[in-house]
Parts: sequence; structure tokens; C-alpha cells
Amino acid sequence: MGEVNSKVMRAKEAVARFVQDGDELVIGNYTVGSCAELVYEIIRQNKKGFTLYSQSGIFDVEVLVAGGCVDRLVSTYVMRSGGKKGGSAVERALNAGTLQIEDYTNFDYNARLVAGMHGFSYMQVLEGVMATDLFRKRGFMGEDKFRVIRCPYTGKDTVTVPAANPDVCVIHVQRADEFGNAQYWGAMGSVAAAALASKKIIVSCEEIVDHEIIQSSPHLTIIPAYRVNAVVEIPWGAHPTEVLGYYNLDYFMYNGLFSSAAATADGLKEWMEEWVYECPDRPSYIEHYIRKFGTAALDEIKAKPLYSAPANYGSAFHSRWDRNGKERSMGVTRVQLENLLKEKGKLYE
Amino acid sequence: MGEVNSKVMRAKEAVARFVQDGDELVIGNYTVGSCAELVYEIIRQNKKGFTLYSQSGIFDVEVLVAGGCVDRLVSTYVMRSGGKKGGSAVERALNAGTLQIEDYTNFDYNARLVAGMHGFSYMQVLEGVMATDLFRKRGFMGEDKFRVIRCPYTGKDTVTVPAANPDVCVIHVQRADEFGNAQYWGAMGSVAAAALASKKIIVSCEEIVDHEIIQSSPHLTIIPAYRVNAVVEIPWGAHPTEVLGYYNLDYFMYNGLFSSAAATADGLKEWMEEWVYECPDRPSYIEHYIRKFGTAALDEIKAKPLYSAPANYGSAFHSRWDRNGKERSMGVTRVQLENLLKEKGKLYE
Amino acid sequence: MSKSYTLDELLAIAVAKEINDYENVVLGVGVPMTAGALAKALFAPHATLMMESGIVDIRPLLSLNNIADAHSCKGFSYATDLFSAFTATYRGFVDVCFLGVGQVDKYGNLNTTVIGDYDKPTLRLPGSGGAADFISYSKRTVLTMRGGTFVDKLDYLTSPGYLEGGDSRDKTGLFPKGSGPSALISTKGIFRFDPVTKEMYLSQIHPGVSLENVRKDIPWDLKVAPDLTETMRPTDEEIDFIRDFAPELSAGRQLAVELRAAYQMEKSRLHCV
Amino acid sequence: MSKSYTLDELLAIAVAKEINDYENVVLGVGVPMTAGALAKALFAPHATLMMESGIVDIRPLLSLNNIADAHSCKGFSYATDLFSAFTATYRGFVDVCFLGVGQVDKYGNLNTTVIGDYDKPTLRLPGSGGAADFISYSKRTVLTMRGGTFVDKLDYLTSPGYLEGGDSRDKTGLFPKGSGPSALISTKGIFRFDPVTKEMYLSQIHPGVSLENVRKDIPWDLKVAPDLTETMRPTDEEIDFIRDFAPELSAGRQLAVELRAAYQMEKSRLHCV
Repeated sequence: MGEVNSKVMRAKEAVARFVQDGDELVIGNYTVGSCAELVYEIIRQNKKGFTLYSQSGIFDVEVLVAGGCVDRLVSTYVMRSGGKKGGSAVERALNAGTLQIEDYTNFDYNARLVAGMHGFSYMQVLEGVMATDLFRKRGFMGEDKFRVIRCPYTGKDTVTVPAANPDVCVIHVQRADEFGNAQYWGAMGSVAAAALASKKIIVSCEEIVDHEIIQSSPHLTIIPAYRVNAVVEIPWGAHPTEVLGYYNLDYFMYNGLFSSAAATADGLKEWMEEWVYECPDRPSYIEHYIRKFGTAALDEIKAKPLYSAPANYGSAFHSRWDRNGKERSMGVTRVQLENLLKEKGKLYE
Repeated sequence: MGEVNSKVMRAKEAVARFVQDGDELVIGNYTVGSCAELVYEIIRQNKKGFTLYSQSGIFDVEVLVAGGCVDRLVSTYVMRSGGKKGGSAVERALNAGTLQIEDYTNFDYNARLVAGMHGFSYMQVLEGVMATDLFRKRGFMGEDKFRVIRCPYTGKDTVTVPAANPDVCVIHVQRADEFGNAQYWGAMGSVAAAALASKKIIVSCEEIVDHEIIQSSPHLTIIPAYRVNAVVEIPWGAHPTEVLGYYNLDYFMYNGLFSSAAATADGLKEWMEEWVYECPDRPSYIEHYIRKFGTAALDEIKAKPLYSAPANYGSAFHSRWDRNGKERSMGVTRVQLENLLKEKGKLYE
Repeated sequence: MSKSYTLDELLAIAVAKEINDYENVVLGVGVPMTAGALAKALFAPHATLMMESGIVDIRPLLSLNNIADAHSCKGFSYATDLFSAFTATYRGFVDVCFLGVGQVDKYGNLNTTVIGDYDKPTLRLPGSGGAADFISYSKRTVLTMRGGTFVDKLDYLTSPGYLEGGDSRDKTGLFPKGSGPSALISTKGIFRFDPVTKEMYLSQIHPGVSLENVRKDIPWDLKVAPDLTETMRPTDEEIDFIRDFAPELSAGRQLAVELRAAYQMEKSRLHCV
Repeated sequence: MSKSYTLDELLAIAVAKEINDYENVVLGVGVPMTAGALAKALFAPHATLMMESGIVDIRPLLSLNNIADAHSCKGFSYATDLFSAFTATYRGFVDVCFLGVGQVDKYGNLNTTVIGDYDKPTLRLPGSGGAADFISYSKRTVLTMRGGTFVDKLDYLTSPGYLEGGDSRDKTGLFPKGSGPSALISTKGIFRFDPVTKEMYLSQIHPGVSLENVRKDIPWDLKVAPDLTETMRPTDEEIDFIRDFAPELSAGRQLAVELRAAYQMEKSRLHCV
């Protein structure tokens, strides 16, 4: 599992060490609970030239594009602030010619990561897409966006997409241990595939918990320790988005301040100046937020407990030896066994 | 989710209604915690002519083959009792010419069900198998056992297996609700794929629990209610195999009595007479066991508790209206809102 | 004398009635989710509500912020992933899904990707999301329309309806027989599709809406059912449910935006340094 | 004067030493699991032990009944499925795996499927299970041998070693470079594979075993390392660990069977009606 504790670090170090200019970067989160602070740190470090993968491009894609980090975007959904009259950083960058886009359906996008996760070079997708402009209109991927092959059993045409194995995944989860075992629950979306398809993984979490907590609930682990390069504990790390069991979406900040700002280039620039560039890390960001809006605004969205019913992982015993010192299946004590081995000439000096 | 309670029934009814002679039948469980009682009931009802799928053929495959239920077996692993000098029902049936077998690797077998689960007609598998007799030696599936196609991106040969969609899956899990939501934890193996690939699903469980228990721990659910045809509550339903959190393997019964018996045809017949045919249901089986060996033998293998740490599924609130009766984002009360709508002429009579 | 209602409320209630009890229903946010919650609460208690984010069998207690919003309910029955949610649809396990409309043509084909040129868009819309795959494989698809546009020709075909009409959808061999849009529901009426030509026609008109008012949005010569009926007016129970569950839908887009802006200003002022 | 040991214990301890700290290790039941537990407890504390059943990062407390036996430990870190466990191996995330031997030839090819005719078997063995895929894609594979047989020609090739030797494995293009069996460990010695010819040779011999004794099991002219060494005798700590963890392994197959039969008889008698 790597050197003990060597994976626990701050966002600054994690991004500096594991994110490179020109990377294929994937946002692991799906629609909810985005890895806001990791994204902000990438912008602050002025990383550039990404091919960005995002299942559902929400504010995270908007700020990365507005921050000038993204050359190419692979997505299925981009946000637009302020309705028809509003706008989006993606739209503005497309019109400025600084961004290329490749549009997939939710399934097709995810299938590329599922293929990558499993080490396959392609994955079959749902053939209905062949009737659409998603199939006909090729962006920077050209012919490779989709290719058609014949099913060797039915003889029917099968549409495929090529595997994606991004260089690095950034992802925010509820909890992790110091070794990197990352636990996430709620809407699973494509979260595990995005992380596991990637070559490097930076995990931020609301809490680093004892390894024993993880071991008691392995069904919540979506990334095993051995795949993780960095673990960063960042309370409120997804704000203004939500984390199930921790806090709700900050409607005021997200649908209010951010959305109003993002409709125009200047608005978004100003918003990012205040909330991204001038807050060197998450504690500063939260301090700024509280200074400006008070603690009540955060208190209001803190989750109340609603705990899962436990699953029993218990066993009848954890030793081959019963309470009388007898081996459970053979009925002999350790001494009796050793004597028998000696008697039968099985022991070598 | 189907009519309330209509899915809860006894094993006798579930097998009679949903298992047909000549079916493709899949044992959902993988190595541990087999659906012993459902298998016994199938044998008692003298169902015949199955193509049986089993990821790891353990005692469940042995008794189904010895019971004369199976014409064809698709598997990756069969058991053998008594070592080289012993034998197995599978070996005896092969030699008698009453059974055909198709050997896959663990992955290839599972890949057929994963393809079926997703509605694909084939799934790519790991090409190393091409160097083996698993690939070269074809059983009753002939050319369809494996087919080779070319990856449309890399141009490399890809080996594929055809999808499997068995007619019915029998499976034992820890707990389910009355609607059929089935929860299973421990070694996941190929359990979910076996169930979800199948056309019908019979779930037996140690306990039927309240729907609220399921809803609090959705990450443990491996089969959603809408896929399930029958839910059967069968405490000790996997005995002599184990169920994590409920009981351990009954070494005495399994590695002792059963294995000694299964080495020979007569031995196995006698064992099945006593433990399968003469016990009309699971309560009778357990009563017989206790009468013969006492309660201590079962008490000894009952699991002690080792509970998962809870996950918090909580939210900050569950109403759009705050404690002052104001809508959380708009800051108006219900009455204020209705008045505004009226004022603005938005209301139609 | 029963309660008066808004057109958005009428829309959501009409959409809810497209859900039958015991069905598997894929919802999106906004009108569909509110309609689904209403149906589950009032007349389809055994429907299984699910979303492509993999949350299955939810009973939402307040309107959702997004399609992955498990904060809106107290747990759910099954946490699957997006890949499996779509392949379950592909296998035919979804009875009905709901899609919002950007541009729509007379055969129920949809554009939610772009207005104008793809590379230099006049208006970049969200994209497909799950829409193209859901309308391909759900047994039925209901289109919901609050702000969209009827057009003769889409700028981009995101989600396949009946393509060129007639048997052209079936003839591709790409879709399950009988799938495709079953209705389009707007704030003015309910449109259905001719069984043979697959052309959209007006099947029901909402109370107080004139035929001319419907026709003025539609660039082709809209066909109207010979037995055109009027949509039933909602019950008090239905209206109350929506006002409790999704008051922003009742407010309508413009009023909601105004109220929110004002409330946010007020909140900011209270704390501003 | 340190403890005396059995040959099975020596075997398990030698196998354990093939595991390096920080490695990802796929184990099977029997000798490999005991060796893995020993390694994790005594000299590879950061190794991640996993099994194809999808239980990852286990610290077993007693010998396992099967490859899916989560009863043997107090929880584990990650519950994946079989499909993903194998594709993780395919992608190169498994450093070392361990396979038991039915028949083995001089190039480390294995048969665990059938002795005699496939359709009318003299001896039907278990089959591949995970073996064929693990030896294909694990970075290293260690073969463990308690009851198997060295043969000139396998009755069935279940799991690919170095095929016809030399570069024949690499030339297929099916396997990662450098993969394949790295050692075969029996109760008599440790065999490794010539870097060029890929033929198995004796690298280490266990204390008290003669070269003739090794050779009598092997139908071909076994090559022996010029610098043949003797396996280190186990420490008391190692022996004690195995006797506590897997006393049935210490007992050896025959004695274990006898003791179990006797104990079961005794238990049955106590309760029999």
C-alpha cells in the first residue's frame, strides 16, 4: 500500500507533484460533490493545456475553462448560466476558438472510461446513437470518436468507443484512510470508472478516518489504496457543491453568486478572483466566506445524521484453536499435534 | 415494484413456478454461501434437463448432477472429494456419458454473464487464453465458445465470449425486503452478474427485513426489487456453506460427512437420501441435523457481531420550507407566494 | 370551487399522469422529477423512480437540485452505477422516461446541443446527457416543454424521435419496436404522434388555451385530433403537493429568479463586511 | 537449537519469501494463503493480499476455507467483483500470484483440468478457476507443488507457462513481457527458469533432501544450478506462525485426514440418535 503516511499531503503538493501541463485530466465526480478545492488549486497553479474529461460539466468545467487551463473538452453536458440570455465559459471559449469539444452521450462517455478501467482498448455502446449528430459530427477525435464493428455471434453492427485512460483523476469523497482507500456513497454515477481508468489519482476527502473504519465497511470503498497517489483531507472540499452526509448544495453561493457571475466573462473573472485566486487554500476560502456571509449560511446546510443500518461482517471465531486449546477440526492440542508429528517421523531438524 | 408481498413465498412454490425442465439455470452464489435449500428443492421437485452455469462448482453442482438434473455444465472449477483416489459426481457423469461440460476460465465464464447483464451480445476477454486448451478444446458450444475479432482502434486480435442470459438464477443472500431488494456483502465474486443476467431470479435470504433497512444501506443491494420474481426467507438456507455475519462453514458436515460421501456414487446417493430427499424443507433439515448432532454443532458456527461503521446518508433538511415557513431560496411563505401569483395574473381558475 | 393553478403546475400534473402504477420510471430534474414525485405520492405508489446517476427507488421529499441529488430523500433502495443504469434501459427494463426539449421537430426529434453552428455556437445548450440513449431504449418517452422551440429543421439532432417519420425509426433496426416519443406536454397542451405517419398532433388542449395560441409557436401546419379534448383541471390535492414539493416550479421561472435575487441580496446585506 | 519442522511447513515458508514488501499479491487457498499470511505478519507488512473473489487487503487470522472466505479476517479494505479483480491483473496491478500444480512440464505449463481423455476422464481435476488468467498477466507467478506431477507432455494445457520455451511465450504477443512463472516450490526444493531457454532448473534444495530424491520425480534430465544452494532452515517464529495459523498444513494431508475422521466420529457418536 505504499509507504505509510507518504500519501497524505496538502492540495498544493498533490497538484504540484501529480498534475502536469498538457495532461489528460478527468474530474472524477459526477454532477454532485465536485472536487472544488482540487480544481481551484489546479487553476491557482496555472496548469495549462489539458484535455479535460468531465461526465457532467458543471461549475468545475466552467472555472477550468475560464482559467485558461483547457484546450480540449470531452463531455456530455455543459452548464449555462442565466438561461438563453446568459452564457457559459465553454460557449465563449468555443467562439473564441480557444477550446475544442467532443460531445458524447452520458453512456458513451462513461463507456470510454469503463473500457480504460478494465484495460480494454474499446467498449461497445448503444447503437441508437448512430441515428444522431453525436455520431455523425466528429470533433478533434475524428474517425476514432466512434467505430463500428460486427458482432462475431449475431453478425449485427456494434458501435464502439475507444478506451480513455486519463493521466490523472481528481476526485472528492466522503472519507479515506491514510493509505488511500477512498469511500464514497450516494449517486455512484461514473465516479469509480473515472478514477480507476486513470494513471494517477488524487483523492480529497471530508475526513481521513482510521483504517479500521474502512475495513469494517469495504463495500463503500471505490478506490483501493494501491491505486491512489495522494490523499488530501479537505473539510468543505466540495463547497459550493454537496457531499451526502456532510452538507447540502450551497444554493446561495452556487445558483446565486456563481451562476449570476458566470453568465458573462467579466462576471466570472471577478468571481474567480475573489473565490479562487485570492484564497490560497480551503481554510482561507471558508474563512473568507464566513467573514462575508456569517457562519449561519454554512450551519444551515450541514447534514443531519441518517445512518445506514449496519451489516454484520462477523464470523463465529478467528482462530483455528477452540477455547480448550483444541484444533477445531482435528480435536488435538498444539502439543498433541507436535508429538504426533514427531512420532510419525515428520519433523526435520 | 410488483404487488406488495406477492413475491414472498416458500421455496416449494418459488421453484415450482419459476424453474422449468430444460432451463438454463445459474447458481448465483460464488464459492461461498451457496443457495443450498433452493438447490435441494429443485432436486426434490425432480427438475431435469438443465444447462447449469456455476462459477465455482462446489457441493451444489455435485448434488444437482448426482440428482440427475443436469445435461450440460458450464463452469470453471469442479470439486473432487477424497483427492486422487476419490471422485466426483461430475467425473462419474462425464464417464457415463450423461453430462457434457464446457470449461472456461473464471474470467471468461463471468464475462459471459457480464455481457448478458448489460444486454450486449458478446464481451471481450483476456487474450492469454488463446495459448491454452481452454481455447482450443471446444465442448457443446463449438465455435461459439470463443470467437476472435479485430479491435477497431488498435487492429489487434481480441478474443470474445458470447453473452449468457440464463432462464433463471437461484441465489442466497443475507437479507432482502418483501419487495425483493436483495442485499449481499462479503466476497462479491460474480454474484450480481449471475443474477442480473438472468431472465428470472429467485432470492432466498437469511432474513426478510424492513424496507427502511434496505433504504438506509443501498450500497449493499445487489439486485433491485423490480428484477426479482420470488423472495424466500430461509434461515440457515446456505448450510452447510457459510453466510458472512450469520454462520461459518459447517466443516463437520461439509468437509466431513458430505466430502466422505461424495467420493463414491453410492455414498453420495445415501447422503442425498438423508439430507435432501427425506427433508421436505429447511426446517425439517435443521431439525434432523439437531436431532442427530445436537444444537451445539450449530451454535458453534453462529457468527458473532462485527458491524460495519455507518455511512451517513443524511441531508440538512427534507423540505423546501424552513422553520419559519419561508421557502429556502425565495424567502417567501406559501401564502405570500400564492398572493404574488394572483397579483401577477399567473393563476387560472 | 377548487383552487386556481399556474400553467407550469398544470404541465407538471399532466406529465405525472403519464406514469402508471408499477412502472419503472427514469426522471430528470425540474418538471419530470416533480411529476414523478407527485405520481408516486398520489396515484402510482408502486412505481420505481430512478435516475441515470444510479439512485434507484427514491421517494423524493423536496425538489431535486440535480439528477444525482440523494439529499432529496431519506435513502433509496439500490445504488447502481451509470453504466448499469443505461444498460438496464437498453435491456428494456425502463417503462417510461422524460426528456426536456430545446428544439423539437414534427417527428419528435430533439436538439439539446447547439443553436447555430456547432463549432461557433450562437447558443451552446447542455448537450445530450442521457437523453439520446433514453429515448432510444425506454419503452416510452415523454417530452416536456417549458422553454423550447418547435422547428422545421433541427440545428443538430441530439436525440432520435421518429427520424423522418413513418417507419423510418423502425427501419434503422437500431431501436426496440414501439419505442420513441409517446407524448409532448407543454404549458399549452398535450401532443401525441400519429401511429402511421409518426407526425405530432395536438391531442389535448389545456383549459383556457386557444388553438391559435398553440399554433403560433409551430412553424408547420399542425394537425389536431378530431376528438380534441380539454385537459382535466388539477385537483386541490395535486396543486398542494406541487406547491409544497417544488414551490419554485409554481412560482414560474421569472418570479423565482426575481424572488431569489432579492432574497440573496437581503441575506448578503445582513452579513456583508 | 531451533525447532524442527515439517516439509510442508518448509514449503510454505519458502513460498512466503517470494513476496516482497509493498507488493500486490493474489493468493489461493492452502499453501499460498498460509504463505501470504506469514509474509504479511512477519516480513511484508505493507503487502496487499487479495483474492479473485474480490476481497482486497485482507489480514487473515486463520487458514481460509476457500478463496472467498471473508470469515477468516476482521473486515477488509475493498470489495470489488471478480470481473474487476481480473481486469486489474490484466492492467498490470498484480505483482505476484501463486498457483497450485496438477501436472507441470519443463517450461512451467500447467494442467489442472483433466488426466486422461477430456470427455472420458481418468481423473477430472478442478479446472482453470483463475489460474490461466493469472499466470497470463501477473508480473510473476509462483507455482506451489505438494501433490502434483512433473510430466514430459501435459494431458491438457490449462495455464500457459513458457509454452515451448525460449521466446515462444513472448512471440505469441499475448502476454506482458517478463511475465510467466518465476519459481516452482515443492517440498523438495525451489526451481527457477533459465532466462534464455525458459527451462526449469533446480535452484535451491531443501535441507536433508538429496539430488537423486529430487530427480526421481522428474521425467526429463533436470538441469541444476551450478551454484545450487540449500534452502535456509525456518526460524522458530516462522514455524510457530504456521502451526497457529494453519495447523492442518503442519499436520500434513494424511495425518489431518486421519485426525479429522476420528474427531468427527467422536463428535457424531456423542450426539447420534
